[in-house]
Amino acid sequence: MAEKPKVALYWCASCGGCEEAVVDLAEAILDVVAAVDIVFWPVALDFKVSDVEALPDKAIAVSFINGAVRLSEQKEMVELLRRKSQLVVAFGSCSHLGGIPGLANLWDKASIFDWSYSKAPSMEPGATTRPMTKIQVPEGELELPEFWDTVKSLNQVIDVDYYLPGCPPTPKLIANAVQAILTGKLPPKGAVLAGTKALCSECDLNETKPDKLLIQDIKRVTEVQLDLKKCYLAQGVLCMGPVTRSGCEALCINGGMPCTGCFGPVQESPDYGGKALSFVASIVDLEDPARAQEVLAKVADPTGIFYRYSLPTSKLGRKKMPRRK
Amino acid sequence: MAVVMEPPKEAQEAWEPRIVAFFCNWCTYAASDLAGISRVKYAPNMRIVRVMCSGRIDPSFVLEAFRDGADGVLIGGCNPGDCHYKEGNYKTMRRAMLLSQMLQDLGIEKERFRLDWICASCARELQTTVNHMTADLKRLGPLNWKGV
Amino acid sequence: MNPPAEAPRIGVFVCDCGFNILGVVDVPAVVKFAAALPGVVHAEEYKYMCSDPGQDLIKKAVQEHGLNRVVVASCSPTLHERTFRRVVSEAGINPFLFNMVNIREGVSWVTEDKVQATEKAESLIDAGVRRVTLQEPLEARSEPVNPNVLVIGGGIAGMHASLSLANANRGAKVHLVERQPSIGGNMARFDKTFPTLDCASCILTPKMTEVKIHPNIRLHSYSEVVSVDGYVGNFDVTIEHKPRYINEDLCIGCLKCIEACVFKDARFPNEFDLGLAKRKPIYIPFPQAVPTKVLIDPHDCLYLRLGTCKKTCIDACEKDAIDLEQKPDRVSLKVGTIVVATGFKPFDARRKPQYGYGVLPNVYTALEMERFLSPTGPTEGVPLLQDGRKPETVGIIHCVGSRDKNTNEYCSKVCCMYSLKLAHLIKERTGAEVYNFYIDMRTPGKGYEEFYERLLSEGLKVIRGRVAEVTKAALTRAEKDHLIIRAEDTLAGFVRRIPVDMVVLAVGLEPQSDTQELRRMLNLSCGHEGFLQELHPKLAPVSTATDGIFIAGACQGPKDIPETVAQAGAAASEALSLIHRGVVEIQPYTAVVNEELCSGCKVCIGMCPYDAIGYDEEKRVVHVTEVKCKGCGVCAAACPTGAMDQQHFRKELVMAEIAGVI
Amino acid sequence: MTGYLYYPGCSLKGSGAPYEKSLLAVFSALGQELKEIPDWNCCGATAYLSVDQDMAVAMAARNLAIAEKLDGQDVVAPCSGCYLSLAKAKATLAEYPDVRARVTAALGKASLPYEGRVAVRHPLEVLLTDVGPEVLKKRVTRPLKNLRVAPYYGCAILRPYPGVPSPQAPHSLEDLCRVVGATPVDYPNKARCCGGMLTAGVQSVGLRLVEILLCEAKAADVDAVVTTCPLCQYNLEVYQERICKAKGKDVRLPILYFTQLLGMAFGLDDHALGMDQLLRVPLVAPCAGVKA
Repeated sequence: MAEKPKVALYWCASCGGCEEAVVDLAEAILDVVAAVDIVFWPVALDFKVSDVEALPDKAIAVSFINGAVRLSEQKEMVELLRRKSQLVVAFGSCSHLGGIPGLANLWDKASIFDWSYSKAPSMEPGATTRPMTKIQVPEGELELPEFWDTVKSLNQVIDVDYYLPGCPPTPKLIANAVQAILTGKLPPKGAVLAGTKALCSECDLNETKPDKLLIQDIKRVTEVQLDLKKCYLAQGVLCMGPVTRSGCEALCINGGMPCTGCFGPVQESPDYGGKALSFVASIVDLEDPARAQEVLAKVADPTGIFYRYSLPTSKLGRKKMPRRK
Repeated sequence: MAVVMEPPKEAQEAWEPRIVAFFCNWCTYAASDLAGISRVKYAPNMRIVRVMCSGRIDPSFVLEAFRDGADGVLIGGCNPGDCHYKEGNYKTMRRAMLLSQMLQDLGIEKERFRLDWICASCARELQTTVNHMTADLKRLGPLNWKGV
Repeated sequence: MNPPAEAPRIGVFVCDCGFNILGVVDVPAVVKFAAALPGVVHAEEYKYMCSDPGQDLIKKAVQEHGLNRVVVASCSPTLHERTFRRVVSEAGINPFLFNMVNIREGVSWVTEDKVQATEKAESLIDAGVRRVTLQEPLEARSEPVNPNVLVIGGGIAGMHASLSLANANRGAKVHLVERQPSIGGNMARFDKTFPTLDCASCILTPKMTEVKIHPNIRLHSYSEVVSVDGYVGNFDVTIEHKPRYINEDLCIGCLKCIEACVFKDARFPNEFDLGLAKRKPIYIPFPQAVPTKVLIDPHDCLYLRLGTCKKTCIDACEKDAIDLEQKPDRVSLKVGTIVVATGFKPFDARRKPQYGYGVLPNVYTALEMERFLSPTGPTEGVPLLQDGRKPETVGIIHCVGSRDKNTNEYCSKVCCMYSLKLAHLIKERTGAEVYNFYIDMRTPGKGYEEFYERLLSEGLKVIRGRVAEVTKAALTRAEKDHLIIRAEDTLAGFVRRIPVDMVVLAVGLEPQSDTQELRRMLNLSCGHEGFLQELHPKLAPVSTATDGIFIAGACQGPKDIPETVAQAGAAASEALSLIHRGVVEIQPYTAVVNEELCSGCKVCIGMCPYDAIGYDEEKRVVHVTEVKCKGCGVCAAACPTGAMDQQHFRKELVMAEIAGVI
Repeated sequence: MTGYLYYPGCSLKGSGAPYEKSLLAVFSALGQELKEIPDWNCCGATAYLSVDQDMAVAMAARNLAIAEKLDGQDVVAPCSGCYLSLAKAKATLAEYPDVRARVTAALGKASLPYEGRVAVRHPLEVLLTDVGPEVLKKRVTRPLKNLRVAPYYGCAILRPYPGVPSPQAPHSLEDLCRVVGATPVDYPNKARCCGGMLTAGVQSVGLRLVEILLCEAKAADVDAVVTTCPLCQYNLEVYQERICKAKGKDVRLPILYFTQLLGMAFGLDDHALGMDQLLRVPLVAPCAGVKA
């Protein structure tokens, strides 16, 4: 019997949701397990790093790596998996774009530690302990991975073959990806395994949109009784559909929530935040500066909203910290 | 790594801030021509990229300019109500409102990104705007995004 | 993306522009820099790129080096982009594979430091080369030019332009719109004109009649242009005919209705006479008015104001031309070109309170004096004091409101000359002693200085000094019951006090009060003083930044009648050249949508004030109606996925320029 | 702080005392606080400027700096000369960075930082704009019916730093006259020079200028001339006798401060208005007890 292709799954700076998504395949997971031989899946199976190191290079058919890269240890692991795998797939928004952890790029190590280990309300006042990468203890030397100032997406650390977008990727998308890999019917290297157009092309509510999509006010989801049969954007609720890649079949929108952009930008315009900001500011149809300022101020945190998943892979990538005195 | 070290003194003296200026063809670019015709001199730090309307300027262009090494970005457009295409500059105004907030969130000081309405006959205003911005940037020092 | 064109072979031509560029920018160094840029196979310098030899240089280089893209670094594209595009296309290259880098108005004329100027020029050329490398071939769209012309303003400028256009007999209509009841403008108010002392109406009335009877001119009197849309060659214009309460086709100007009016005496101020003479509610502005039709002022007429009147005017009218229920009516029409000739308004002398206008008796503005001197004016040509006596001494004050930091800094060009003319006429009609108070006697035109010499020989007294004040506080018996003009006589070196009977204020010229609305309607811009802005002060004085719209006369700045008529002719010929060509090239900067990427999100549709973008229900994508698109690019910037882009200003081109300039 | 900071200047403590008395009386009658600047110093007047510009500007600016230290918004300078010096100092410091550097350095040594926030204003303008004609009219208890008044502005509060609106054709005094029921006459020489220092230095010219103003007022058959400056008041009043003798013309006329005119209309006590310190007062019929 032909050897089953070996598959590895690993998680870096992630919330575990992508692991959940694999389990979400429900029964379909059985077909997958039947078809492949999972050789490394820390969250579910007890294989050790040494097992992976023992494999010859390129032994693994495909590694699904989720989570952003923020520690030196994660860098070592993904580099190991890269050496051992024919294909590496960036699984989910964090590895694809930097994801929610990527928002940490609005700070740096010093300010994060300063908050978490001193200023946070849960810390006693005056606490000054800090994690150390090396410490001598009677038993010997303990090590911790290095904590970087900047969170990176997977392709900023290793060469990535394909991207499975989404936070998390939808079970259907995962199944299709696995199928494509098994059958070898794959698009050219570097492709994002989802739609090529923006979400509006896939969303049923697009027909309800007036021809001139112009809004006079911005409302948060909690401030309005959304008509679920009509395009949310036309009702003044920020929906990132127009700027987000399709492929999720408008899962959130069918669940009554506007799209927040987890599938990331389409190929043509790599910087998601710049494009999102442009279209939102353009459709708020107000000419009086004071009124416009008042409404646009309701976009409480433009950087956070427009770069929710993609700050590390944006044009500027991170915040430039002010020089410390 | 994220803490940018102060460049040595003399390097700072030789350093000249670079301003990328997106000017709309009908008003601010015409003002720059008029400045030329009337020999109204201004700091050479500004480089003009001409577009047909200030509404053509995609915020991504501004992000691109900062990432590529600009120390300041200036958008010049017609006064509200004067746009050659009726209402292009209103979109510029709104985009600039959100963009200046985002740039400050990303650590880019307020003075580095300016939107100024400069009409076709306002050569003097263009001169003061460019000179003031250059002075501000000299005070702030290089942005040097590549070093971030 | 289109299939990649063959490898770029770029030629860069750097212009010295005499010393304009060479004087500040190290052109040889720039040429060396350009030659080393990727894609550049040929770079050279020449004294005047825009000259014929310069243009031939390009053509020769294209052949010799097999160039397929050209960059010219010289002056502003607004000046010579079209010239060089023609040269490039004659050399066999698509005119849009050409890029112009502004190193004159953009660098040499605005930079002192030579090193920094050269560095700036180099980085702009770097940007220009990177841009031209990615530019795609395009075809300028040509649109037919509607032969009809709209002329706004029926003064001497508007009339002359209309006649020149109509006489070209292109079978097209000239629509002349005048908001006053009669054409003639301010010139109709003058008695004589300098320096020849031609009687204004003698040279104006024939032209007015010619306009009235010309088959190719449709006169819209007592009307205003309400809206103008469209673009060069295809303007949609809406004109509103204000109600005269007279049916123009029936009224033959017999004026019987005026006599019959219930108001036996004329008691309402006549605007044409600046309120110095009176008229009835039903009136004609002045005897030679064209069209010779009466009109009724709704604020004065009893019936129109209060609804009760014997309406004797209707009975008196044999033609039954009076229609008191008349409403304003609007007419829409299509024209290809527009000539704006809306003239000027005089400076309001009340803004110089120290000259006592409107406070002291016998202080008049120059325009009011023109009416006094006019035979059809309130005093039939002989200026009189308020008590009916002829003035024995008259003071004319120059530069009222002009060359003055507190009001208008510019010189209004014509006041010295018309003040001399007024001085001559006043002396002739009243024998009065005339004093002209001037700062500099400006007599620049043909025959102007000779006119001044003649006036001096006739005994005109001129005092050089800005008048400080006109007061009636007499200090000596001689000054009693006189207006005393106090001025420092800078040639004699002491302050003079000249008692006079009458003062004439030579008020300067200002833009019309509604220039801002007119400007917005036509998409034009104004200079700092508020006059309409020409495309180029020297090379394109009657063109504007908006193709197809031309300006002539005082609306572009203060000028005398000869210069106004010259500009009117120029504007007419510019319009005619467009009409003759019959087609006009529209820059192919229109928006273009990539259907593989368009998600149908409709964000762009709302961006377009010209409704040039529509939604295709089946394909669920948007499409652009090229003829409606003006090429502003706003939709491209708003498109969330970059599906919409603007030809010749595509994302890659702008990004390339950014990379180049940094 | 609320209310206005008051810069008296030396005249109002000397020959201009009636101006100060009536000013304070009127402002307090209107409930407007007028707080004298503590430790104010001489404004330098015009004389000092010709000696040393920095010193002259610093002297005037010191008063402004004290006002700023008290966090005041407006400094009211009734005497036209002081108004001009303070306004000139403020403008010079705003326009000339080198002068500003030297003067602020000097003031800094006296721990008096100066940023140019405080405004220099004239009481006539304050009364007509901040208080306003309606409020003034309500306070008038004794309208000065058929009192004919010649409004005289002098020069310093008109140019180059206009203290009242429309400096080319001022009308504030006329407005004030109408508020108090008096009739302002058309007085063309209202902005002609009063002789200033020339009445002391070059008497032939100075007295001639005073004579022109008085004859003009006499010709207009007025009951009083109203002025805004202690020097103008002094010149127009003190030399009347000499001109009468020298020219054999009766040019005697009461010369009032506009604050006295207002005070009279408010029905305030004459002594409080310093009326008794004038050489002559207008015969105002209804108020008995006012000396001829």
